[in-house]
Amino acid sequence: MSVAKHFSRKYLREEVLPTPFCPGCFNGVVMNAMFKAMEELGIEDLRNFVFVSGIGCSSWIPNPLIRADSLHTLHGRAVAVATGVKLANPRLNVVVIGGDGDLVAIGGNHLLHAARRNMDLLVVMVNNMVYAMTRGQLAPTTPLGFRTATTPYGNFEPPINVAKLLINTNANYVARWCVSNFHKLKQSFKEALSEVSKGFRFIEVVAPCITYVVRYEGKTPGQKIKELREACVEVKSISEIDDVERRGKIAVGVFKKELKPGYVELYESYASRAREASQK
Amino acid sequence: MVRALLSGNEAVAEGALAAGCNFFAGYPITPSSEIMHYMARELPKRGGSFIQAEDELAAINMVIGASWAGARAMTATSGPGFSLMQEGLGYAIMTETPLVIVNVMRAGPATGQATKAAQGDLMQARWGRHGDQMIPVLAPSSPQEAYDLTIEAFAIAEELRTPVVVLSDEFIAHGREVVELREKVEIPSRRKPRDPSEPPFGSPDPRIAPPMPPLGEGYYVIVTGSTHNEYGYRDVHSFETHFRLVKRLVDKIRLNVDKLFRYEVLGDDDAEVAIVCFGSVSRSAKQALRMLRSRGVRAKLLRLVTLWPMNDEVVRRELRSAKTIVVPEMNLGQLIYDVQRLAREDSRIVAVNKVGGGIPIYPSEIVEAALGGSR
Amino acid sequence: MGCSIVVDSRLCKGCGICVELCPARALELSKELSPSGYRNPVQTGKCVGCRTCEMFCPDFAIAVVCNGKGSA
Amino acid sequence: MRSIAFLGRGGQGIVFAGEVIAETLFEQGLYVAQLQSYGAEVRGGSVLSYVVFDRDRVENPFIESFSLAIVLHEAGMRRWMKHLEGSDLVILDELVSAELRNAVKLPISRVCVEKGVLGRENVVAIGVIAASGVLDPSVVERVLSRKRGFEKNIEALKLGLELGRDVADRVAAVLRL
Repeated sequence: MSVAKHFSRKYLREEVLPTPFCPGCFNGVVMNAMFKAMEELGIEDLRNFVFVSGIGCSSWIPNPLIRADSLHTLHGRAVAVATGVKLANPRLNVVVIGGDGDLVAIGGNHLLHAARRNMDLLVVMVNNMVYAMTRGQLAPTTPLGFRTATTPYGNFEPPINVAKLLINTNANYVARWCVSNFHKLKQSFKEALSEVSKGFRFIEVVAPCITYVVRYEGKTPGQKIKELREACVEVKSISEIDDVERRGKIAVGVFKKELKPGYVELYESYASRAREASQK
Repeated sequence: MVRALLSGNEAVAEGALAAGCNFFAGYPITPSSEIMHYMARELPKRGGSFIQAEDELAAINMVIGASWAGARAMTATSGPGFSLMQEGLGYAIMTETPLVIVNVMRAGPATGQATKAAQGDLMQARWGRHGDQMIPVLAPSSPQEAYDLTIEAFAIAEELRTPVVVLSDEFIAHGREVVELREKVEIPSRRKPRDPSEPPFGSPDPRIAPPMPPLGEGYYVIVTGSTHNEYGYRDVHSFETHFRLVKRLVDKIRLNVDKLFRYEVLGDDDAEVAIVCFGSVSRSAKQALRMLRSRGVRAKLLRLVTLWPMNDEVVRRELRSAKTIVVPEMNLGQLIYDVQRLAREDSRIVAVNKVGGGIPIYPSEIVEAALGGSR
Repeated sequence: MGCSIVVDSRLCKGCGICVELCPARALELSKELSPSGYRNPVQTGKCVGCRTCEMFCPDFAIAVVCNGKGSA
Repeated sequence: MRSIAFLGRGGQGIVFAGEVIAETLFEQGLYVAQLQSYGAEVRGGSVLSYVVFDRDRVENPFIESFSLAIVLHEAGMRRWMKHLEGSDLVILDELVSAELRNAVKLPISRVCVEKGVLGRENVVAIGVIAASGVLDPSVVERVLSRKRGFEKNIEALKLGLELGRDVADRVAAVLRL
């Protein structure tokens, strides 16, 4: 009998393990949820997938860890590169994985416009609440009062609520889960990766940085997961989000789920109109 | 052969389409927008993709993504947008992504004069990225050349897996001239690795680009802008990996200089007066050359079509006999650095600089500079 | 019956998530260090096969084997 | 090598006139280069548009004077005074107050007002050039037929052909290759 291996390993490049992440880093848990979803969807290998990431800790998730084509791009530009990949070869499943600093600060414009276009991408935002790779500076998602390398007296800039922002765009799918909500998160991955899914799909995973958030708080990774289980409250409709957040909790759930035609479909019908117009 | 009356911008677009360009991403900017308009009209009906990006950062990165997905991809911009695209160009160099980028030069810095021609981006085209790098830069002097060199740029991009800059300017872009269009242009398709063991980021001969594995075909390619080994694995610590990679990327262009370097020489072999120029100014320079020779001056013109890499040997040889060298350029002096470096020590180098207001350098000004104070 | 837990000591970084989250309290961190210098989990109690440790192991280092079978 | 320039104010169709002339000469089998200079503003600024043509490829389109320049508004003159002074022949609309030794005045704008083709000064001026025979009027018509406002433009063209009769020889003399 061969030695049993963790279920994620079939999607990974053995030769680059162990991961480059800090002990206890939740990046690996996010990967587990995604791979579990893929496994349950019957996805055997990832040859039809392209993973695109930018710069930051979570941008190392696909490149080179995942056994698939992957583009590790410039800071903030993953969504733009992914857009190019998808338009040039719509057959590919294009998944962007990045952090909050990468996707929302330096890459915020691209994120917003990909959502506006309902671009056929799955964007996974691992929200670790700080810039971790550059040693713990303020991120646009850092909670008020947080001490970071650049807010040593406590953050006074109100954070952005990315998922809530994206609800009001053309995005087809917007969900937020905490890393502690493993099964729900996995379910979201299944929805966002299933064959019928299209358009812009956004999954935010609240996964505080183990080094610059969790350890600063004097907690262990396990304790943090238990704490998140309490702090993350599932809402059934977006009208409940504010209510939950006013109570100091993190609202999680599937905030938006539609099946509008994605950009690729819209472009194809536009192109056929163009062909008709030119034949006249 | 079809003959058409085209602006330089239209000629670039026609050249791109002839070369098989099937992806364009761009952001509106004067004086390059007509290239984008043309592609917006043509690509959807020809089965290609066109997208108006949210900014130039997005445009160049979309082009990079499309190129990896197998497209023949291009973007076009002008000064401010070219500045924003430097970041993406650096990434394209590091990842050996073929693409064509057209910069229609206008008077800068900053917003400068959006509708006025200039040649101030020469150094930026060569050196705009951080780190050690080299990419080919081609400079047309007419709509006909804008057409021909855009085709050429795609061929170079594909062969050497590199971004290629086409450096046009507002005069060429908005001027309309007669362009002879080719019936069919064959550009060899990209070489894929024989099997996954053939390294996509390494080559025993630095003059030959490694094969490029397309996405979605099971190569499981790892692309990164960080320092990587020949299989794409990141290595951000070792001296050997970094030096080997960056040296090869620069050598890939530098050692192909004979193949890449295009230039035009007119006039007398033993010229006393030489005019060195590139781009639209060459048109005035040619007339100036004729005017000088008709006055009995032994004169020649050296026009650089390829601005980078530079063939020092050729320039040195062509300037050997010249006692006076005139360098007309629509900037405050950029090409002149090459001339100063490569001319013989006792030659008199005269700059003719004029930029802004849409006023070209006229032949008489070049003639005057050539004769003024000559012994 | 019952399940057993297999730990890949090449990958485990001893973060302790599995130990803390195991509802059956079946795991403890070893006293000895692994070759890579971490305290790996060892099974000290009865595993109920809930696979929580597997799901939350950020280093893909743990596998739960029930009736000789790994996960799905 | 010969050249025709139009100068005027933004909104007068100066660039349009350059385009029509370039396309006409191109269809007559000549090599042409058409350039223009205008500001960022769409209307109101100074505009220059010119066409250089030759039997062979145009060596240099950056010229310092024109064979023929037509000035439809004073706004277009200021930046290009030296060019105009050095030109072989300048046709000024009679409302332009400037005096040049090489200029003749024609009532282009007045004809437009009187004959109800206001705003077609540019096409009337093309007609004036075509009266010399250097532009083939039937080719000009064909070029205009591909553009907007065809019927009014044809009217204007005819008015120009008539208006240009008196200067036809002088225009032909400066434009003949």
